[in-house]
Amino acid sequence: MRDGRGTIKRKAGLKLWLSGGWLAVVAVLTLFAGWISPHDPLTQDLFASRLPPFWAAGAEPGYLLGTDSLGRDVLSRIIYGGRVALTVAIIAGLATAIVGSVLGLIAGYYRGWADAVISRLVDIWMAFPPVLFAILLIAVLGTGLWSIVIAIIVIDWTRFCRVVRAETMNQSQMDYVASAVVAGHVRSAILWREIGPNVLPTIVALLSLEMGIAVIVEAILSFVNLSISTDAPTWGGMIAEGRISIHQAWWVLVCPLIVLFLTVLAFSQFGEGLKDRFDPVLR
Amino acid sequence: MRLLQTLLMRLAMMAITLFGAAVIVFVVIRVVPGNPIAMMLPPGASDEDIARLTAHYGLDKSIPEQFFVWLGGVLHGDFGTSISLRQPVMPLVLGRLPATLELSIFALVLAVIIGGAMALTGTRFRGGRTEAVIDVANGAGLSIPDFLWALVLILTLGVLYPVFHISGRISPSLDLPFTTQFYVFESILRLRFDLWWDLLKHMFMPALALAIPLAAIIGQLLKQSLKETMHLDYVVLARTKGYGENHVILFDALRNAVLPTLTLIGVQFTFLIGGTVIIERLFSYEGLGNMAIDAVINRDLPLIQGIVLVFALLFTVVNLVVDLTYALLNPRLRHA
Amino acid sequence: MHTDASMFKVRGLELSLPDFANKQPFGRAPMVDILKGLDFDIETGSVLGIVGGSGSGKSTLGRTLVRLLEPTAGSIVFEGSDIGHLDETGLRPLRRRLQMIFQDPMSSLNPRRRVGAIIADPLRIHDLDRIDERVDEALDHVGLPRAFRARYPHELSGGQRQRVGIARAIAMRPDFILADEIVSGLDVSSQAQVLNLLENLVRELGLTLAFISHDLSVIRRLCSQVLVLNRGTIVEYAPVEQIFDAPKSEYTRELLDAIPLPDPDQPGW
Amino acid sequence: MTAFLEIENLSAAIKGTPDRLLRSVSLHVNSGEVCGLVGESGAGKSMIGKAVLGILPSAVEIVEGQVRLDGEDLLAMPQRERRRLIGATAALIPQDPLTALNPSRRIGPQITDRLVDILGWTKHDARTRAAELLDEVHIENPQRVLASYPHELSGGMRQRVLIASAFAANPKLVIADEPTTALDVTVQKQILRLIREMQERHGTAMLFVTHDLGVVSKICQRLVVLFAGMVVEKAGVSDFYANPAHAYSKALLSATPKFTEPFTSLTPVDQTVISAVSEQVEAADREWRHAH
Repeated sequence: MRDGRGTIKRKAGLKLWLSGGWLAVVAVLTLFAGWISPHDPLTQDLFASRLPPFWAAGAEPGYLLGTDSLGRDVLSRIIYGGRVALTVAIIAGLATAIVGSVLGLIAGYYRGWADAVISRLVDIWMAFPPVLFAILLIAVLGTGLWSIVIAIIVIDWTRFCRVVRAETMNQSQMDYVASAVVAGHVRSAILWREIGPNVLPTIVALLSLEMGIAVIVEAILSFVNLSISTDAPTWGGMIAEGRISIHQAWWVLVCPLIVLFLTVLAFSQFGEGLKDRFDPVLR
Repeated sequence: MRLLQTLLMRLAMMAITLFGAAVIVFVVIRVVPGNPIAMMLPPGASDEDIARLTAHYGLDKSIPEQFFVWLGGVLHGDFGTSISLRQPVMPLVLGRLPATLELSIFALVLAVIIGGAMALTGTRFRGGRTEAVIDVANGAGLSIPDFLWALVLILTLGVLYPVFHISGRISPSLDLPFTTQFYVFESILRLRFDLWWDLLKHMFMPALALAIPLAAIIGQLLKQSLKETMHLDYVVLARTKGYGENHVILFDALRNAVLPTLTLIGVQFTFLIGGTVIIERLFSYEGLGNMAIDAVINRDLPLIQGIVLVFALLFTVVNLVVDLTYALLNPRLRHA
Repeated sequence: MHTDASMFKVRGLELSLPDFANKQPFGRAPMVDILKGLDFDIETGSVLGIVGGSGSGKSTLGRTLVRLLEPTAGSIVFEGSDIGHLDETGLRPLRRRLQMIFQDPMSSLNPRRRVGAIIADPLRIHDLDRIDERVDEALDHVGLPRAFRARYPHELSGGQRQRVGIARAIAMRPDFILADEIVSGLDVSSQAQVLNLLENLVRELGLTLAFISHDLSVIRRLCSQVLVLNRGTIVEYAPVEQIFDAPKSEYTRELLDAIPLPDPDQPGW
Repeated sequence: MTAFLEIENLSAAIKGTPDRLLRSVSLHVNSGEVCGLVGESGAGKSMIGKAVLGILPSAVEIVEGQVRLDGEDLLAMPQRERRRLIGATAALIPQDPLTALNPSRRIGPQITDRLVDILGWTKHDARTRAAELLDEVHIENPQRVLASYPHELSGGMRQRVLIASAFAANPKLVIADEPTTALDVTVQKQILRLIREMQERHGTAMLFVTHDLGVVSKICQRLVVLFAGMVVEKAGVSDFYANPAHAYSKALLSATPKFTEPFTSLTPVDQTVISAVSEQVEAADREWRHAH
């Protein structure tokens, strides 16, 4: 019989392809940055400062997206900045997902005191403004990749914990869990083998979303000058510089902003698409 | 009776949460490697300076001892003295709080209006092109955080078509007659609509940036629960009674559909307030968040602690208010 | 009643559950007594019908028998030993012998596993041999094609899913099966099919079965004994003929009178 | 006696698809008569009631046919007018008493809103009428119930309230959509009696949708059997139970449990019967496509 499923699948497929395609492009560009980027991202050339992008009057060939106030090539800086963004997205995203999901699964399945402790911890955590918390952590830990990863785990594990806990509680009510008990599974096996796979699509969707959020957090930290280091190119750092010279050289802000915008959008849409694809009822 | 008990329990929970938050801030600042005094002082300070300052801030005592000394002060309203501004923390924080509150509340109002309108329109014209457009808009609003919306707004409405101001809270050239820090509120009371308009022109973009993600959440969730409610028998029954679609949505479906959205708004509103930290920075808006970032950059420990705790208090109060509103709207809880 | 032939001897069974709906903000949720002291035996080879309205505690009773729930008081003696308060490890060897078929086949079959894995999984836990053959056999028994092993639950109809639930239970060759309202979600035509299937399986495999239902007409066909439950107490426990032909309790009579037969001339309406 | 509700050649389909959910359904219900509408899930029985009341899901559209209420063609009317007409002359008794009352409104207004807003009664008159109605459906202490919220009432009570509300405006037609399916048998019996009592007292035409042939025999004078949105049999109740004409009806009847005949009832429906009736549906579809 015909129903709405065909169209849902088609839409999910399109979402998945567009967002996945963009992420693949960013990944390839940053992975092979050494070969692809036209200039060194750090080389300053004060005689070629604030050159506009190629379509505007006064553009120099070779500087596709123009240069910033210190004469550094914007395109090259975006490509190298992508390295930082993607590294942070993958490491921090995965680590946050693991920490938050494990705690969420335990709280949602075992309930009792474990749930009481974890839930209270989540409540306390939710009383902090995340961005301020992250900035504070970086100030204490010092700048650097690992500080950023730790800061993201610390501020965002609750996102996974809350959602996974609720979903686990939902799934635990289902009779397939009772039937696994009747079959003779031990409790831990039921959690990992029966409930786990049913919670996984939720985790995957959140993970993808979290990677986008990690990119943003990194950008925000760079924006307040608290990221990897002051001279490495980062999208957030470029935005901060572009914000200052917005009236003189708008492209220094606009170009990284568009890339950041698309990347964050792609991460979240990729997660949604994966979730739709994984959902057995829609397949 | 039930309501009073709920209130008492929530207050107890609030106290626990705040205590936990205080402990965590304290621990993060002091236990994590790195000497807070070294962080406070410029590089190259002598050992003697460090020792003197350590004793001055009581940092030579054990950590639990330090904590209770600090907590004792906090309970008396003494948050210590700001290192960078050399003033008591409490009045500094209270002086900035109104600006952040006005911004957050304005953003919340925007979010409710935009989100509510999207949900109602989407429900009224469900299944059509209008709903598809609203879904796409909601999807974009949900995926992109306030930080990016703020930048997009600065570029479009601040630079390309400069309709609104992109920095500050109010134009510096204006004479301010205000006695409180609640400028928007006071400007209305004093009937100074010129000032009010100037304030709004400064507040609009940061507030909109903060509001967009929340509006998308409200739009999506409220629409979803409205649509679910529209299939329930009592709504179907209302239609067979001869009521039109608009009446059915507004008078039969909305009230019950709002409840799940309301619980979510609580948490999301705290996220919105949390977002003010970076948004205020972006728009150079003189609120608490902007001050917080300066405090971190200046390594001003007492000020950081004070600000974080005020945020925590604000968040727990917001959640409390939402819970109580929920209880008041739900007849099951009201009469049980 | 031949006590020697009893598989289950249940004495003074009580169960209370926390009532979260009326939980006070401080302290624990108040306890609600669901089962209020039940005594009955289930004879080996018999089919026991458990009947009652909503809120009678029939499903709770069933879940306590197969020890998904732990009773608050009383004993459940299964083949001579009290299983009422065994812990997870103690229950493990019993799990193979006590099986259950659930009311909602959609929720009781893990949506992410194929039918073959759903049936084979319990067999693997208990280290049974010839797993593939047993799965095929079970599918044959419930009249599903063997090719269904590769399907997911959402690809089956309601009646087919319920057959998978039955196959999973009988593949273990258990001593006892609890069937909890297994036909109430089905259309009349599939209901009759599933009941006939169950009836044949009971005969062929010599199963001992407890069949929970709110519908007395379904019980009559299948069961040898009937236990009528109302608000957590046993109202009547008797052989099926006696329940239908000469009910002793007022409540049973009321239940019988209220069943609308497909007959316009039914007296009492 | 005249037919108050006439459905002629009604076909419905999911928008944009050629497959029909209702296949040229024709039936009528006379004033003062209860007509049963029987079928298994997916047979389209509820959809017919929804089509009459104009509450079909937005994805379903009527592709052909007429629905006449007291001789007036509903489908030809402007939507607003049609809504008003239905509100004034017809009513629905829904399936699930738990979801059919608005949880955040008191019972009283939920009974009286139609009288006040659509029929223009005064609030006072409407309230008096509501109390009378609750009395009619044997609810003690009507004033207290009028002031309660739905969650304060039991399932059986709520169904009584819904029946009272359905009969509030003296409707000429009541559509009962599986009104007892969610209830325990003992409550079901009381509710069925009550519906019959109210229907007889008000002389209402009633379309009674159900999957249960036992229930039909208790309340209906005539019945219509549906399979896959197609009418397979229309008969008077006594004829039907003595001797169903169509093979599918016969199979359905012998699959229905009957504890007085444990070994002849509950016979599984033979696959050949299903294929035969499916073949009949396909033939009807071919003919219909040909005609369009």
